[in-house]
Amino acid sequence: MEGLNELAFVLGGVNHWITVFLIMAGLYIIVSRSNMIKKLVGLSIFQTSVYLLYVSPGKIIGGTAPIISDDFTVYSNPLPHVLILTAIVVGVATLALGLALVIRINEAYGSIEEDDVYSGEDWN
Amino acid sequence: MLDQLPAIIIAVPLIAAAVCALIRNETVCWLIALVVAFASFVGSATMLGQVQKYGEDISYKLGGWAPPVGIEYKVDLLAGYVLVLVSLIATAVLIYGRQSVKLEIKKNLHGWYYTMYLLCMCGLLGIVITGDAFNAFVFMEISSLSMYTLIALGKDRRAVAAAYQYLVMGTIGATMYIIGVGLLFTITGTLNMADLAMRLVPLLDTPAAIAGMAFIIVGLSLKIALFPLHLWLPNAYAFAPSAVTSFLAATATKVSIYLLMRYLYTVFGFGFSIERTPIPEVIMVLSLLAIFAGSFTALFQENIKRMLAYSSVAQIGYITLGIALANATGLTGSLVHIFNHAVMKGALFMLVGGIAMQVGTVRLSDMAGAGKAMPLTMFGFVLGGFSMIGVPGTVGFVSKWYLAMGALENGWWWIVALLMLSSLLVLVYMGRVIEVAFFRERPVDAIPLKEAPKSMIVTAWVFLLACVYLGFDTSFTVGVAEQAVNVLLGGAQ
Amino acid sequence: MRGHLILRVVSKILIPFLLMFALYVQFHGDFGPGGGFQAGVIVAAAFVLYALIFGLRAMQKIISPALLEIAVPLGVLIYAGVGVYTWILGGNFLDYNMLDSHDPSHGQHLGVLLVEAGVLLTVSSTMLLIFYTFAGRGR
Amino acid sequence: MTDLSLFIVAAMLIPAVGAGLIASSGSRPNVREAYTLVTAALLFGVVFLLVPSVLQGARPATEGFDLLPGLSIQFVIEPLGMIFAMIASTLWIVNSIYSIGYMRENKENKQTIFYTCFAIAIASTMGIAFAGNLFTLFLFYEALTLSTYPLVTHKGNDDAKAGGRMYLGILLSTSVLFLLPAVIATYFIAGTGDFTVGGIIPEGESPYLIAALSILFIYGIGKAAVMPVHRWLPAAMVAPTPVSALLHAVAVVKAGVFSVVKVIVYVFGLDLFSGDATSWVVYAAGFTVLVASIIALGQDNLKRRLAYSTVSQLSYVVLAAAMATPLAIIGAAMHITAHAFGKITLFFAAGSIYTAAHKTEISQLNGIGKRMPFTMAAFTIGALSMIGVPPTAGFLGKWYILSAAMELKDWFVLFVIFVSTLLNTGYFVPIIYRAFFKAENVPPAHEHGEAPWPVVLALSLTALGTLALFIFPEVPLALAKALVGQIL
Repeated sequence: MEGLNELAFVLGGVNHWITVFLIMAGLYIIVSRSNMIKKLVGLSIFQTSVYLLYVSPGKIIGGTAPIISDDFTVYSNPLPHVLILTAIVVGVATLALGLALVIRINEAYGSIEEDDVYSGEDWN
Repeated sequence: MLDQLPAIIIAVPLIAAAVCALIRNETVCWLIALVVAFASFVGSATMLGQVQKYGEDISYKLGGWAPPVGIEYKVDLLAGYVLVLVSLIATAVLIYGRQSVKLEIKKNLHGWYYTMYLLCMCGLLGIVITGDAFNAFVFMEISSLSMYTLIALGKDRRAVAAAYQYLVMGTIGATMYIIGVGLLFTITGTLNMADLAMRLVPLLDTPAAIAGMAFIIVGLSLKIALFPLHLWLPNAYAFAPSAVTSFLAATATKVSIYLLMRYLYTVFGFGFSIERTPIPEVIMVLSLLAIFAGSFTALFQENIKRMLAYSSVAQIGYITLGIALANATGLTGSLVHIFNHAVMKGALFMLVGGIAMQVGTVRLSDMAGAGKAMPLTMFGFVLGGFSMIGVPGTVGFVSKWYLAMGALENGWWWIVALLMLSSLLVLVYMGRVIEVAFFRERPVDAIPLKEAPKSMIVTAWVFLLACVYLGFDTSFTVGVAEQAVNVLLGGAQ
Repeated sequence: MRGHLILRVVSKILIPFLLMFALYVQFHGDFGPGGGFQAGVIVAAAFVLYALIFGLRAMQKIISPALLEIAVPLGVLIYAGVGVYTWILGGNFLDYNMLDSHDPSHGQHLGVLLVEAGVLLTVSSTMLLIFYTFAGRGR
Repeated sequence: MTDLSLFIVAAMLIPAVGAGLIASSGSRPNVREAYTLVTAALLFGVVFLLVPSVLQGARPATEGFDLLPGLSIQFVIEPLGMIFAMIASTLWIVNSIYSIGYMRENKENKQTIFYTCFAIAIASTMGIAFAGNLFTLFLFYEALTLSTYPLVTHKGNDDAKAGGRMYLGILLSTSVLFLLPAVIATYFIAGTGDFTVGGIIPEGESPYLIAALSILFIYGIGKAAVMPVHRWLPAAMVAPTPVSALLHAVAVVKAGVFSVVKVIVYVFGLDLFSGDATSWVVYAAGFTVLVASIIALGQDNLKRRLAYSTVSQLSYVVLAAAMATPLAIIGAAMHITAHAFGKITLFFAAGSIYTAAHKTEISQLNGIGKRMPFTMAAFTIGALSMIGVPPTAGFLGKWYILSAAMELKDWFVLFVIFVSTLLNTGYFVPIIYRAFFKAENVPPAHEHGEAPWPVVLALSLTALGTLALFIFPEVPLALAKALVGQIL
């Protein structure tokens, strides 16, 4: 029984495990990579974790889309989906802007490696 | 009309931004932006007046949906206070910045500049006015994304790199915040802040609530640029166009601090976040580090915009210190300093904008002899410096007085000593600029200088005079701040 | 891409269906998963596909960047216009109930329809504009 | 009462408005100097109109202006402030006359800024003199520091910059690091900062707190130049002579010792201050008196010698105030007055020598008394006043201080005064001797007689004032007695 409980803990929270994994993976990429595009990829992964975090508790197993009908009684919570739609848009906008900046950086510095850009410049 | 004000001050800038994007004529866009910003200011001031007069918060149901399901716009004293600040600065920077925008930003981008500016203002006002945790995130991203764009408009290539840096850090902050909100949402099922506060009461000790709180505070600290999460700030301030720097410095971090206060006092409640967690101690240490690290680094900057940016890091430390003092006096000091710092740092950055325009650079060594050629600018700098130091009769003194009194109430003498010591550091780094400007002769081969355009000087001086006026007549800042503190603490105790 | 006959034929067949599907997603948004965001992205995807196969220049002949720069704020204005209209009718901002004086739920339908149209316009043109911007660099 | 409070406001507004007018006069020297003299005369009139009622026991006050709850700006005239205002307003006139001669003759540049800042400094001085509470005092104390900074750096060369940096650095840092915390702490402990007869620090505070507070105050008021915060004074000697006179006699150092006396009398109260917790002040001040005199002995530069003499004389006042008996306080007040007249005479003489003969070192002064008899006669009177020889004003102050020390049987104070008098004699008399009785050793660069007439007029006036104060000390003495009469 003990083992089963642990299994249930691991499997029951699988969404959250994945969320945590995505957070850590995203942050790790942001911190460890010098390539600016890779950093943005990390940032996107980091943001993606949020989507999962929000959508997970909204889903009710057996529930349907929340359009009121006589045939169904159990509905999923629509709010998280709406929120995450917004968050995705924000994420896309951020990514687009980030990439645009990287292009400009590449044009100005001839490199998208952070080491080159930040160390080769007098910041004072 | 009056009861629609909360939506008006958000929707009108948004619509105006779209209109600006369609028109793209510099003069028209500037006029639109100016009218809209001023209207927002009038609207904010009216709402603050209403709240003060009737002692009742204004609540607005967006789309007619009642909270907690729908999004609620809520104006209480604190929100009204910050709204007035943001819209006031936005208006002033528009008047101030037109000339420097013309000079520093490519011609075909002027229309987009005002679009982004309005969007940014809309986002900042939105963060303050919304009573919904997720909506706050959306507005935060609206303001941040437009801010990154505005920074990247700087003519130096370093501006783009700085904007990128800010984008990465800012997005991490916002995402952290939203993760925290998500955790709270998971356990309470609501996003309305007032509702959240109520439903959290029995759940405060659960790991999810604590983790959520940690995420929110760290995320917001990134946005606030609380030491040591301030690394994005100096470059962003230093290389953005002058007008953007003035606006950014005076508003962006302040709004995030507002949101932090909302969470600490309204959502989690004084009784939990301040009294039962080590948050005040942590903030205290970080604030003191911010004050000293910021001031020390400012001492060694050649670029005055960067110097002022580091000084902002230090000043933010003062504001958060007030939170960490955890008593009414300290919190009052912190709220007063939000306003005061916005006014004085705004003025200083405006003056530096004028210097950048005339001298061509903002390097200290290029400013030799500027005192003689640009007396209004440099005397303004002296006055602003006094205020930063906290000379009595300026706003800087008022905030420091409250912070010192707050520290004494807790019996923390050493904080008072440290506060005074930090004032000395301010004296030294402001003194360097003043000495170079007034006592070093301008090299013969250097380009001759003249005073910055009138619109810039006048706006900056209006702010400087406000520094002095508000240093004597504190009924607005301290009056509203004290009432707001009562609301913040009263709601929790 | 001149030589890739199969790609060109297939995409020519696919694009109308993609646009159709976008419209389906757009209007089904009232009854199931869907709406302006998703539809907007699908529309943009169809155009991006066209640009990939036939070249950016051909695409820009059909929809010029200048047009998109107008379309983006226009979508926002449609959205916000609905809100302003509800103000004029005496309701709160974006209070769709006001849009139909007889039956509030009709008002909701109408409101969502209009707002989603604005969203479609803005999202699709923004996505396309981003694509143009990136694809047009370095030439 | 109302009209009197109007006078108080006028006393601050007149120099402030004068500063505006002077600034607007641009580069028209006659207009500028006319404004200066008229303003000074007006101020003199206003201040002296206030004297009779204060002597009769009135304490005119303005309405408090609340800056923050409990923290207000208010002006009240009490006897000590009255003395200070009288000194400053009288000497401003004389100093203006002197400045005109000095600045014109030496062709100093930026004279408009000079006169403007001077007027602002006087306005701040009036604010200090009439301050009704600690905060107001602090406010104008800082204003005085800041408005004199451009004066100290007037020459604009590297020396002036270095001197100015030292001046501003020490004065501002002591006031921010020590005085401001002391002010804040006083408000926090006492709940008020209003100057009240008998002090405001409540009974029964721990002696450690009192001691800490007294340290913060004594060293925080850097203008009183108690060692080791005296360094700004010699550093500020780079300024033109009228500025040195302002610093040493009219405003700055007087503001310092005035503040010390005021804090001791009205914040601590004499009872509290005569306790053990604050007895260290006597020793610190005594030490400063002796050490500064010894340093003065070794200086060859005339102005530097005078500067160290000032440091030592200031500590006389602090020493007297720290004894905290009524007699001692009278002595302190009288010494402030006497030193003001004596020291300004000495500085005027030094400036006069510089203007006429371009000499700055004492060793060059042999025989100069023959060429400049008025100047050196005035110098002699000033020096005698410093030593405390009758019939000069200096004697009065020393007399009261000595009597107070006798009364207390404080052997340390007696010793300090005795030795320092010897030292004073040691560093002043040789100058007089050289000037009158030695043959000229350094031939002057050009033939010269006396300095321009405004300079000579000014220094003769102050020298006469020094003598007159000895013969007619009624008004200041009455005020000084009123000051302690309240306490008794």
